[in-house]
Amino acid sequence: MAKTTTVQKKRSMASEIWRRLRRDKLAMLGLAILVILALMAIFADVIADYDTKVITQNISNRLQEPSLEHWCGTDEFGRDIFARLVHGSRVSLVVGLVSVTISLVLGGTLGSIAGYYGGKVDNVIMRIMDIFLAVPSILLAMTIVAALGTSLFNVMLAIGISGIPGYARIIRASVMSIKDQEFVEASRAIGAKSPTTIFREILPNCLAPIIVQATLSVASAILSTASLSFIGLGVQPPDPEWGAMLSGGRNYLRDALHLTLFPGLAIVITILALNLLGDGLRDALDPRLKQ
Amino acid sequence: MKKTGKIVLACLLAAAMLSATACGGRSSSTKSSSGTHDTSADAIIKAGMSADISSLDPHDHNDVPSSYATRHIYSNLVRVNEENEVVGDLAESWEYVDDTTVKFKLKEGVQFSDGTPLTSEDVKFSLERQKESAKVGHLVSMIDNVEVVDDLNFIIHMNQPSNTLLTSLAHSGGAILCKSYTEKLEAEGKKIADAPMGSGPYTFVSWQAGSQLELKRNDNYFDKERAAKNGGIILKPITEETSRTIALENGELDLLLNVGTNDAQKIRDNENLALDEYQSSQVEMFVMNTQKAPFDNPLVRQAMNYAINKDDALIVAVNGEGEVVDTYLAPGAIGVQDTAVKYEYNPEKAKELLAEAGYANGFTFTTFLSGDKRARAATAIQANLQQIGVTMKIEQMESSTFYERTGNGEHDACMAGWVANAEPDNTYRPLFYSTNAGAGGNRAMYKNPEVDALIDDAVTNRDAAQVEEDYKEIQRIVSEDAIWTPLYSEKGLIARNKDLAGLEISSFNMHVLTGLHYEQ
Amino acid sequence: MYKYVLKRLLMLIPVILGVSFLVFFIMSLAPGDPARTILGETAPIESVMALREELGLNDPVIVRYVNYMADLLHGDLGESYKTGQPVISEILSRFPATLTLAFWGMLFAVVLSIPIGIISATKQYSIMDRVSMVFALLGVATPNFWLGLMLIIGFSLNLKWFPSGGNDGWSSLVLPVITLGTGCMASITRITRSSMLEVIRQDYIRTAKAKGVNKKAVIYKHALKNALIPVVTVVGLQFGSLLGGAVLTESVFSWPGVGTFLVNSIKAQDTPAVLGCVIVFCICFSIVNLVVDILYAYIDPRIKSKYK
Amino acid sequence: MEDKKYTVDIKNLSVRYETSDGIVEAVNGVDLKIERGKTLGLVGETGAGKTTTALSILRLIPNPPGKITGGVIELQGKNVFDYSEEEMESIRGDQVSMIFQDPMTSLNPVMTVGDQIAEEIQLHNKKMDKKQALEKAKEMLEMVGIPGNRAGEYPHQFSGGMKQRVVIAMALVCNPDLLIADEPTTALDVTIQAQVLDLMQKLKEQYNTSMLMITHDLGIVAEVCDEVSIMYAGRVVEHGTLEDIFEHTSHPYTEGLFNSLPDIEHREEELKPIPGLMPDPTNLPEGCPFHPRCSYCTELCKTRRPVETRLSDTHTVACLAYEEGTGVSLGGKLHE
Repeated sequence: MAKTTTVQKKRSMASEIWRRLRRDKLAMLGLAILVILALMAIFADVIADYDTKVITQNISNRLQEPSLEHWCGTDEFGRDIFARLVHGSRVSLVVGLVSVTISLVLGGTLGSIAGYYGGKVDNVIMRIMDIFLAVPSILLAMTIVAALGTSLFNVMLAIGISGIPGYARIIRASVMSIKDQEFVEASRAIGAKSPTTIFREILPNCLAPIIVQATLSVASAILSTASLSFIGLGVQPPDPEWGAMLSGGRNYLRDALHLTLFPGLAIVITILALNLLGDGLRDALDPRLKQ
Repeated sequence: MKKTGKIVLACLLAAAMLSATACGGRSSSTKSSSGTHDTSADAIIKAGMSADISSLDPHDHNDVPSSYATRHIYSNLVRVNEENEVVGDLAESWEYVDDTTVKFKLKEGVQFSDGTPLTSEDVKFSLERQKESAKVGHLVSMIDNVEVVDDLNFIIHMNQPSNTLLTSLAHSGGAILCKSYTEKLEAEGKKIADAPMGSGPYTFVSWQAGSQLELKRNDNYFDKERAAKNGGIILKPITEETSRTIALENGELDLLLNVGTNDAQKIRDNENLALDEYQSSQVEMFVMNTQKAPFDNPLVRQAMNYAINKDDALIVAVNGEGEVVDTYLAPGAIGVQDTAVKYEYNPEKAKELLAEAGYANGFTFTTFLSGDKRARAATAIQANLQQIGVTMKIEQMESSTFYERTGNGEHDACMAGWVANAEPDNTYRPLFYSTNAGAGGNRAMYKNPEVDALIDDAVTNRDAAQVEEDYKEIQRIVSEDAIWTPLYSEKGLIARNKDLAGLEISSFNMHVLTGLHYEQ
Repeated sequence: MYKYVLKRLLMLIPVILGVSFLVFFIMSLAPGDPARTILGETAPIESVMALREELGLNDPVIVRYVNYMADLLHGDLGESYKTGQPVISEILSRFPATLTLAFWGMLFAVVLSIPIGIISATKQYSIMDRVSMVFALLGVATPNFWLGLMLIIGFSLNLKWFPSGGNDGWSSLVLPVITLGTGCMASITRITRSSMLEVIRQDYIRTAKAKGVNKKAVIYKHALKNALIPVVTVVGLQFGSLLGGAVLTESVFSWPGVGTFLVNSIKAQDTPAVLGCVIVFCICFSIVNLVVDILYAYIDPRIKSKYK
Repeated sequence: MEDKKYTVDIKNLSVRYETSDGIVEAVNGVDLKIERGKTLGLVGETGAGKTTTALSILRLIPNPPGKITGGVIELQGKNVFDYSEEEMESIRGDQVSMIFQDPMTSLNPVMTVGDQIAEEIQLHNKKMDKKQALEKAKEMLEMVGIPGNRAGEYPHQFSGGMKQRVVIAMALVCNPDLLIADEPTTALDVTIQAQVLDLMQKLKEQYNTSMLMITHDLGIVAEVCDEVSIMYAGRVVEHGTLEDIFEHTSHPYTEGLFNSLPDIEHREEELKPIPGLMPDPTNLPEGCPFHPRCSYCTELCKTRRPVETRLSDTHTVACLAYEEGTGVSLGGKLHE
């Protein structure tokens, strides 16, 4: 008997995206790595106690090669590098998430206001954004950190601020494109005040580009933090941030390569994972691109 | 299968790339350019430095890298020889007419490299120009005026008696410029920093900022015995320690004026290279703020001296390349006296003193510091103090923030260091004089009128023996008060090709490069 | 066309004013006294005070900003606190080094990543596509300063093929260019690939095939020219991040460029020098964007006709 | 040897697309012949497999998803599938060329119109250099009613209609034996439509080209075509001359197509559109593919697949009503 239903069952949006994402093996690899990292960050204290393993140092076994006892060897203070990497993951993920939230919230609000009201407001905001964009983001972050001092929060603030233009532009573009569609007129017609219109109607619709941008900018935030620490303007000792560890090992390159190798690898793997997931999300959220 | 193949491929590629560099890292080869060298007197010697030159105008800089350049282009009235004594350079002789007037006689027939004869007018012009300089003017603040008697004789009148005159004239800021040349250049709106010309053993060839400075031998140099034994010098700033050492090993450089402490051993092991070690005038110390509890109590400060194991700090900070010190000045510094009280590493005694001072179960305080080397030393101290129940928090900050906050006395304690120059007063006064508390350099915020009197006497009293007594007394008082814990003095290290000879080493980094040449 | 170029250049003025205000304001917030930072620890307090006076640091921020802007309008970037030399000469003496590095870095990235992008687009899901995408991702993920260090160990330290630092001759250019180039290779490969995939699906490609144009010509003659348009934008944008990346690459290879000078100036709180560098970076960045837009017109006739 | 009567002869062609959502049976056994100089109309709703059939002639089916699973296409007596890729390239544009639906996107935006035509000329006659090719291109443009001096302009400087003329010029410049037109005028407005159709007709006669006109507009078929094939769900359900199809409509689907056309004379008559939608190509209905939407549908139609029965030497139909002993009747309304 011929099947009667000709129209496909309507799957909810989210499960559809998840189904498409699941088929992309590399994206799944990325997600798996990120889950491990998140677990490492959350249970860092369980894996290696902060005070005894990460901070205190014993000069006797400094610069030891990777061994069974110290999987990644020890640094110039004799501290276990693996323990520091684990706690470093907490620093990196926190920096990544907080700075992205700062950029998203500030950039998003500016972008949606500029997009929604258009005209002079839009022009002013966008010109300010151009000024921010004219300065390469690492330079902007460097000046902010040099000004406010090199605490972890300042680093997050600096990277967050330098990320604002990116979000402002994306959200402004999505808001502009969605603004003239009917359902926005409709909600305004029933007397909804503009801000609520913006948030309730428009933002959910530009979720796709935001998610992709957020994943990729967590990656660039971690990279910027590491870069700042590398030139001595980032996170200060004894906080175990990967970039600072890498910079610390710089002078021991020749006889203790593991001091720079493992933090570098940690950065590469995290950013690779974030990018794989970001690309996967981009394809899943925008089926037109995927063949 | 096709999909999983993708993942395997990705990991393989990443591993391959990393293993290429990783295994490369294991075998550090000792091959370097041993070959024969240009032993002629015209060989160009290439020297590596850790920092860039800031300016070629002797009155516009006060840093070591720039003075390597200006010292070899210009000459001074007097210089400090290898035995740290002040001897004549342009000056033939001098005598103290009274406490505030000194008569000088210049050597005959001295010319600038462009042939202009060097006269008292040039000396007067140079010293007056130095007085206006913000960077090195303070060195000659005691000179009131320079009276020119004739071409070769002049008299320096001082506004107050000061023993620091001669050592200040030996400072890089005391370089003698050619008056006519300088005025002509500045009339054309140019700066002498762009085209320096002096009476020193070398003449200026070229300078690409950040890349290299080139000097050529001055065949017209007045002092024949100290004339350059090489054709010229090239100074190359390479900030990255590893790259600088590799450049020496590859033969790109003949000499390293600054050596990374981690690479010292590598150079010793390399049979083509040689490592010269000398006592430097640098000292590193843990400074306690004597105005703030708990360090206002001398017993607590003494306890710190007993609790800190200076050897730990030495190994961690500079890989053991140096010596622990008890004196408040570096062993290589002029004016050092060994009358300081010795505090051996004795945690038990430290605990007793803490109990006596009422801190039986310890206390918590914060140490400010700037720079990785001091951060490493601080973490060593942090661990030592942990054993006697004292918790030390570390706050590392940018150098500018460090100077401001320690200048205002916000710190409980801080890590600091000092490089002494030829004049002892330039060390004792900023570090111990009460008016210099805070921003002046006295980070211990130490106010002791008796020490102030001794410092003032040492700079005015003409009797050298009494001056030495004054400095001995100061060392004893401050070390008894234990306002610091002196940690270590970093060994002076110079690396060179083993066949390179003739380097004249000075303990306060004023090395003379004229004698450098290859023997074979 | 010239009217458009002029307008774009005039648009630069507000950007420079905005940037200089932004950076000046941020730098003035910084604690500490530049005079002390420059003279160092051992300088006595009198000379620190004297330098403060000479540099005008005791005046209020607004006065200093107005003086600075007055000079700026005459094209004078003021003098560096640290060296006393005019900032413009400090930058110009270092600028060629950064420019060479940025130019070869970008060329290296473009010459490698565009073909990879094309091949991986035309042979989708093939091995080549996989390898190039993984290679691109590794490029993005590897921090360029770490890559620089690894290259130094591998090629300079052990194999002795290239010097490990400094700027003398070709051989010292190779490692820094590879370090700088890989950073932006990834995004160029990615944009080339997605743009090619987009263009290949267009109708005019099918028309070309229907005309009997052979496989190669369809890709390189018809598809590539259309696909280049978004690629050119990304290359323009990448140049901005390249200047930022140069800062790190220069510090690893002791490359005497504006990047190292800027990092040292920021640490020494040498405000005029920092401002000078940032302004020069902005000008380069805007000029590059302008060149990109002009390139647009040559690649895409639809835009050129708008300006006629 | 088959006589050279037919420019193209398609026998039992079937094509499928393997996509992630399932196998799409686009074409299931299509037979199609076009005599030299004649025009065949290929009519059907979107998704009936018209374009796929056309693309198969030029072997332009994109083959990660698409796959030709059977049948033969003979051009000048030789099966297209036996040609090598190089040979195929020399045929495309020379012996067979194609016009696509949307003129706005059919021309390369970054190449001048003249160059795009000249490129084809040079491809198919090697001895001609660029200048000569450009001259010929200008001539061709004049023939399609576009001033020759506009050869140096870019596609975006032409209107929709003008662009379609350029496409036509490009298709006919090497005077192919077969011209395939995939809904050439759908994207144009009515007045321009008529001009383009007249132009195609004129050029066809002048070069004695046979044409395959793909459309869903029966008006165009009536005006331009000599014979018509009605396609439904990847199969030809009725084929015949204009007169067979318009006067003696036999297949219920064809009848449904006519009923859904407004008729000028009987304005008040109510339109009778065909109920339902095109079947889902990934699981085609059993038996006669049209049965779910056929008003004469019987139980037999749901199970037995109709075979092509010949009504006259030019008219064939695939419906059980015309097969012996099926007991299916169309209530006398259609020609039985």
